[in-house]
Amino acid sequence: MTIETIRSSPLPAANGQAPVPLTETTTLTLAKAINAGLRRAMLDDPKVVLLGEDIGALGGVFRVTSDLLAEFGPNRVVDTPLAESAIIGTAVGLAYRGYRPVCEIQFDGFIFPGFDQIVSQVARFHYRTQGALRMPITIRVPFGGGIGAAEHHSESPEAYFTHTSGLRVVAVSNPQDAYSLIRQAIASDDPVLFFEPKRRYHVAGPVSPQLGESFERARVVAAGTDVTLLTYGALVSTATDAALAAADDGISVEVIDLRSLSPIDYATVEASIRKTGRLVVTHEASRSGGLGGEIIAEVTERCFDYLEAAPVRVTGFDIPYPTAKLEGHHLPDLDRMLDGVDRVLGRRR
Amino acid sequence: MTIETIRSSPLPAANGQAPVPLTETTTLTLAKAINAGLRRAMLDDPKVVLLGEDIGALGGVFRVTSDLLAEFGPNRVVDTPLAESAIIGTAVGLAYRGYRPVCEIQFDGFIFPGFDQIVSQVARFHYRTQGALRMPITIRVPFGGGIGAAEHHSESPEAYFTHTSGLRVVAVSNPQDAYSLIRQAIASDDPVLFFEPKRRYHVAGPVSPQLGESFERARVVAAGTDVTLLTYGALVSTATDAALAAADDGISVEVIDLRSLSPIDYATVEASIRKTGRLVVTHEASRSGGLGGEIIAEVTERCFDYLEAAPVRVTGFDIPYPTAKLEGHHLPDLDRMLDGVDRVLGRRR
Amino acid sequence: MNTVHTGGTPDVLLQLLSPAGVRLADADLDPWVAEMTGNDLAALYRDMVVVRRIDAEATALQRQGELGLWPPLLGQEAAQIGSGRALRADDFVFSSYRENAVAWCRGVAPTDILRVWRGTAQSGWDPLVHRMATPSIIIGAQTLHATGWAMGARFDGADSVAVAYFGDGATSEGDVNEALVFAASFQAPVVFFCQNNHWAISEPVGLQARAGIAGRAPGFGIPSLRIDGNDILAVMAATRLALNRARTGGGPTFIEAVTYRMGPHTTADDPTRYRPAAELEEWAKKDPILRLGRLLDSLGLLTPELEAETQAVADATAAELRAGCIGLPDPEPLTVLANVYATPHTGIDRQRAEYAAYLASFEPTGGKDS
Amino acid sequence: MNTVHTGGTPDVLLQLLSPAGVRLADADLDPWVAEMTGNDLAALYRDMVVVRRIDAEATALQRQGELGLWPPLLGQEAAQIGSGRALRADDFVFSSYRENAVAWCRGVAPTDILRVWRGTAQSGWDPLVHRMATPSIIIGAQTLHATGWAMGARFDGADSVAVAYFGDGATSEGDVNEALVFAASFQAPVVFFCQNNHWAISEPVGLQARAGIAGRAPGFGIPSLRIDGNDILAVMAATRLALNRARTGGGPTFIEAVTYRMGPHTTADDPTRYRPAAELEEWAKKDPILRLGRLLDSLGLLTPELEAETQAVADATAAELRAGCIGLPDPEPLTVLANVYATPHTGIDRQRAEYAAYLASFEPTGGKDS
Ligand SMILES: Cc1ncc(C[n+]2csc(CCOP(=O)(O)OP(=O)(O)O)c2C)c(N)n1
Ligand SMILES: Cc1ncc(C[n+]2csc(CCOP(=O)(O)OP(=O)(O)O)c2C)c(N)n1
Ligand SMILES: [Mg+2]
Ligand SMILES: [Mg+2]
Repeated sequence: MTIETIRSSPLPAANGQAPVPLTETTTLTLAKAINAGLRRAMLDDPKVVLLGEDIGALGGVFRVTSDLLAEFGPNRVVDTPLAESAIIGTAVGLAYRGYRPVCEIQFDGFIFPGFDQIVSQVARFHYRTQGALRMPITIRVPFGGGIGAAEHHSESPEAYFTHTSGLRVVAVSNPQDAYSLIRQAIASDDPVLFFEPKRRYHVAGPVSPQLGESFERARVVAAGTDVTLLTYGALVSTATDAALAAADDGISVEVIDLRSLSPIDYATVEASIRKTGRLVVTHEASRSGGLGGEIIAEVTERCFDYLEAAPVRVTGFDIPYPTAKLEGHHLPDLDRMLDGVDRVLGRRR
Repeated sequence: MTIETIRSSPLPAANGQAPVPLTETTTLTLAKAINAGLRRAMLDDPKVVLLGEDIGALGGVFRVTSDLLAEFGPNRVVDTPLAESAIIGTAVGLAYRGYRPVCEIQFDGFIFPGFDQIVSQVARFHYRTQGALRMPITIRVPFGGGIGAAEHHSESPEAYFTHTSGLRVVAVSNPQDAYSLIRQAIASDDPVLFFEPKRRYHVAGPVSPQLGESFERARVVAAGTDVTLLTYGALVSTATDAALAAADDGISVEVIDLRSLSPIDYATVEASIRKTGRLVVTHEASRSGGLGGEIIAEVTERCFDYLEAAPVRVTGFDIPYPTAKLEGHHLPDLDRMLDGVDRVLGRRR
Repeated sequence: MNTVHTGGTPDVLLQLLSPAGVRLADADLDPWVAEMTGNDLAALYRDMVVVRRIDAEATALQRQGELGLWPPLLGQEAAQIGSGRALRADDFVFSSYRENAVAWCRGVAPTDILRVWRGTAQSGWDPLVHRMATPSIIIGAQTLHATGWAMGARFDGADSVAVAYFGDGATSEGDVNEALVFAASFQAPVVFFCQNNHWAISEPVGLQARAGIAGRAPGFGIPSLRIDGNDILAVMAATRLALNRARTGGGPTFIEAVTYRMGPHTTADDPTRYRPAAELEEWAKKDPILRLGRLLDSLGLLTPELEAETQAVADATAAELRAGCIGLPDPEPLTVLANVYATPHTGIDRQRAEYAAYLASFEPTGGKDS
Repeated sequence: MNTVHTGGTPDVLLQLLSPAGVRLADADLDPWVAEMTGNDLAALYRDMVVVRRIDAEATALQRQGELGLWPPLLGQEAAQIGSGRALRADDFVFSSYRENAVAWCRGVAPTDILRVWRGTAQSGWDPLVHRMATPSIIIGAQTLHATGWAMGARFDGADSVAVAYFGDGATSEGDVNEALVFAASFQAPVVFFCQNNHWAISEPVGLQARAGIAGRAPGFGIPSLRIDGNDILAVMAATRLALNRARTGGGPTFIEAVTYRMGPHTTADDPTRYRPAAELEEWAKKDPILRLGRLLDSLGLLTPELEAETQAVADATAAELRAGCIGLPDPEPLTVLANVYATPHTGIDRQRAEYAAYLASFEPTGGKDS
């Protein structure tokens, strides 16, 4: 394991020019794809405003908002004081006025000072007002580990939000989804927590300007018949590798990228499990109370008679996110996924 | 459904006299039992201090800290300014100095402004410092609904904390446990979220001065052979009623009061399920991401071959806590528990 | 403008009306109430009497079990009516739970104010219709909403103003302080209207703010005014002054209205456990309604007609309130699962269908008891 | 005492040493450095040179891939050494991530400071041994810890003081403001030491605090001082003054040390994207080490011996740091699951056993690659 640093690779400098809008399929990094999606949304709707720390001149610590200040000005790209509760709370006020705020939380671990405003305000206003008030707020959160960072920079807090009724939760895994789903999130009249896999920010892929299918739909990344391997975010790539490795061993693994973590596309999940009878769920977040348990409970309820073995979880441990030199043990990797596949097949332990 | 108000029944006025320490089994309300437990802990250890809003002269809005200010003075019973993050954050500083702070959060819904300090600080310092620093902090939270209250006064946020590694989470259901477990929580060198079922505050029961068995142990409230009904907090009483009603129908229900929500006493749970083969979990919190899913996933993994049917959840809906006139629909009641029992027995739907 | 404190702790308490009802001069505030007629004064008087009556009737309804809880505003009528009546229709109020008189000023029907406390709804009115947000129970949260709204008003080039109402206790919450930071940074057109009613449930204001409430804002770059909150003329003048600053690009202003919570925190509270009786007596002498009454009297305006008419409006409002309250329909069972999302959602849709089926299973015996 | 501002926005910047190294008089601050000898000054000089060298070496180690990240303190040496050296052993420091020179003052071995940034531990040292808390990465959180510790000191009747270090950006966080509220209410013996280094990553201080940082505290009832943070004598005097107030029951004090972050926010940052080059040049002229050097020189104390000795200490420390860093052992795999709780815990114990078994399953082939 080597220590990667955040932005250890040199980043393209801001060129000060407005990028051309995406009109045809182009190869973009995941970070640039979100940038393109934000830009498209801002061009389409003057009520879309960005709020966050360092998102202006710097373009965000991950450069996801690069060049947008220059193009849209300080009333649309708002560098805020250093206070997360206020970032979310003022977004609520802006939504009261008809805006569609997009908040950037600098790193996953810094969302908690804003937790009260998210859980007690953003998530509830539509219900509270019997539909009179909408909260079309998108909260962007770079999440997950594997970048060798210091504490609070590698977390996976998604389960706190999937347990919070009134929120939608999305996690993207590739540039195309990053582009399409950020646009859908912003267009949604419901609040959306939008999780971006920070260790995949600089991985490039083709991006078409299409909006694509609804962000509520899971995506079957690789079809298979023996085991269903369910995941989201950065681990989709690892899971796909695991499926290839398993194939060498004669095991056919179906990999599903959930994309929407709340609600979950159980139609797609169920169809897969009816076929395979075996489920492995993998995520970076801690096991207890993580999304894996919820999915397994629901799948057990829906597909009990189809299950040939107890579903298996391959997750981070029930520990605070560990120090960089230990994160390789905490994070599910290819070996641990294969171990999970073996276990659900009764081949091990 | 009638509206009960918070403290609709007259409360005993502060008598200004120090209560005699509990020396023999006495009948106390749940609120008074916690009061007696706090008092015992404060007498035993001068480093135990209470922090919270209105806990001094008023004795807390539920009078759980009644008379303690008069007995222990303002350096032990600290009425704080109105700021939950500071209540938790100053408790961390006190723990750094060797104190054992007991924080009162006035109502469940007001814990979120303190969430960051709980999740990012209290829960992590022991791990962060490789054991050098202990956080023997108890955070008392009156929780749950059924009291006809306004928003933010009836919530069940426990799953946010059971997903947070480094915390212990306890929920009590009766005066004896309230007394014994608050003492154990305060004596614990780990931080403990201590959930008090506010709608049971005024229900009385016998309390012996014993510490009792470890708060990590679940309690079999009623033995049974057909179905295991798992719960905690205020619903233990409803579940016990449901078991009685089921017995009339010839169904033998084993009721388990978890007491510790993190960690969970799976030894006791497993033993029950190996016997019954059928599990119903019930809690007031929303279903998705609630404790029920976690328990079902774990039980499925541990007892797959013993399960005769898919475990069933009887929980609050995936909604923000509703208005008082609708809470009767949201909260699991005897009928919905029996419906769950029927479902797990395949008698219905 | 001397009365706007840009630094230090203002210890002057601005007044335009003494407790005895004598009109006092203040060069900065006077212009803002200069054009008030006797009719205007009478209208304010009527407002205050009516909202006090609403308050008493709601308290009675709670005692009779018709409401779950009620947070009385007794004693704070001038602070709320004086400020509420200073607003323009296009301004937007973000309040706490106690601002029932402000809701009255915003045209909310009294019965609608009760919905929350009867438990039939979580928002008594449509916030966009009355341009008053659903009152915030989470202390201080609404000050950020007001600030965000005001930032939007500035982005839009509008001259509408957001007004955030909150209590003395709220000033301790992080959110309120963050709101001051943001409002100052973005020069947002927001008025922070703090009713210092001396208590946060059982905690005296001195526990929250050692240096005085109005002294806090200048350190954030926000000018503040400390006014006698039981003096409706001072309240109205100060609010108009602050609104005007905001409308004309002057940014945020902080107003501390020094008043007193003469009742319990809520109907569930027992202030005798913590509050000296003498303090209440002292403040009873500074009653805001008596005070305006005395001014009206000295002007010969407190006529039997005005008294009678005011009484009639109060009686009618109370009767309407009582009937409205008792007549409030219970929400339909399935609304418990409605409006969680603005757009269709597979998770909630399924739970709704399941619960509908469950309820239907009781149908033969007349539905689930609820 | 004129220099302690109890209200308003202090715009005076207190100094004892001009950028040219000329000793200036200040009646309030002078007594606190009156007894300093030439040796004392030389020691401070040495401290500053050494910590700057540590900083440079750590930056180099990061560039060479030996550290994941490094937050340089370049330019803030006087603020940190001047305050750190004013503390008593029994005081307790609660800092942010940039206070490496304060850790040096608390006796933390330089290599231990690097542990966090090399990723071998989340706390580089035992906080109870050095009486310096694990630095807080969550901005502002530590100010509440300091306040709580200080409340405890007051409850205990001790005369130890808590010192909270934080940046200009941190003043916007709710936690920092709540800390001011609590510290004022409980008259806690805590010193709030804010290094205003003009930037919070890419955001200039004006975005965070429109009225100036030191102007904030008086509104909370906390006196404040605004000092030249690149003037080590002013820093030391002000810190001693504040510590003394706290020790003698005077309660909290707020110090704004006006300084400048001459480097990037961290080694991952590129300040050319947002910071005017001229600003940096301007501040280079106010360099804290040059300044004390000039004073020493004018006193005839900047001898070749001192220079040589200082250089030798710096070289030795840098060499020790480099060797120590590279030699830091990787943590044992199973420590990933250690110390989550202080007492046995069935959940984590099971995961630990399972993971041990999993790792053991790789044994024949030499263990899991890690
Ligand atoms: C975040 C939060 N914490 C605690 C409470 C409980 N609570 C309700 S009202 C109140 C006191 C508020 O005092 P103040 O701000 O002075 O307003 P007032 O009630 O006097 O109008 C408290 C502590 C709450 N509603 N929200
Ligand atoms: C709660 C939280 N939000 C955001 C961050 C990301 N962050 C790290 S340092 C920093 C700027 C801090 O500025 P300042 O307080 O002035 O301290 P300085 O870095 O200048 O020493 C930010 C935004 C964080 N660590 N914690
Ligand atoms: Mg108050
Ligand atoms: Mg800074």
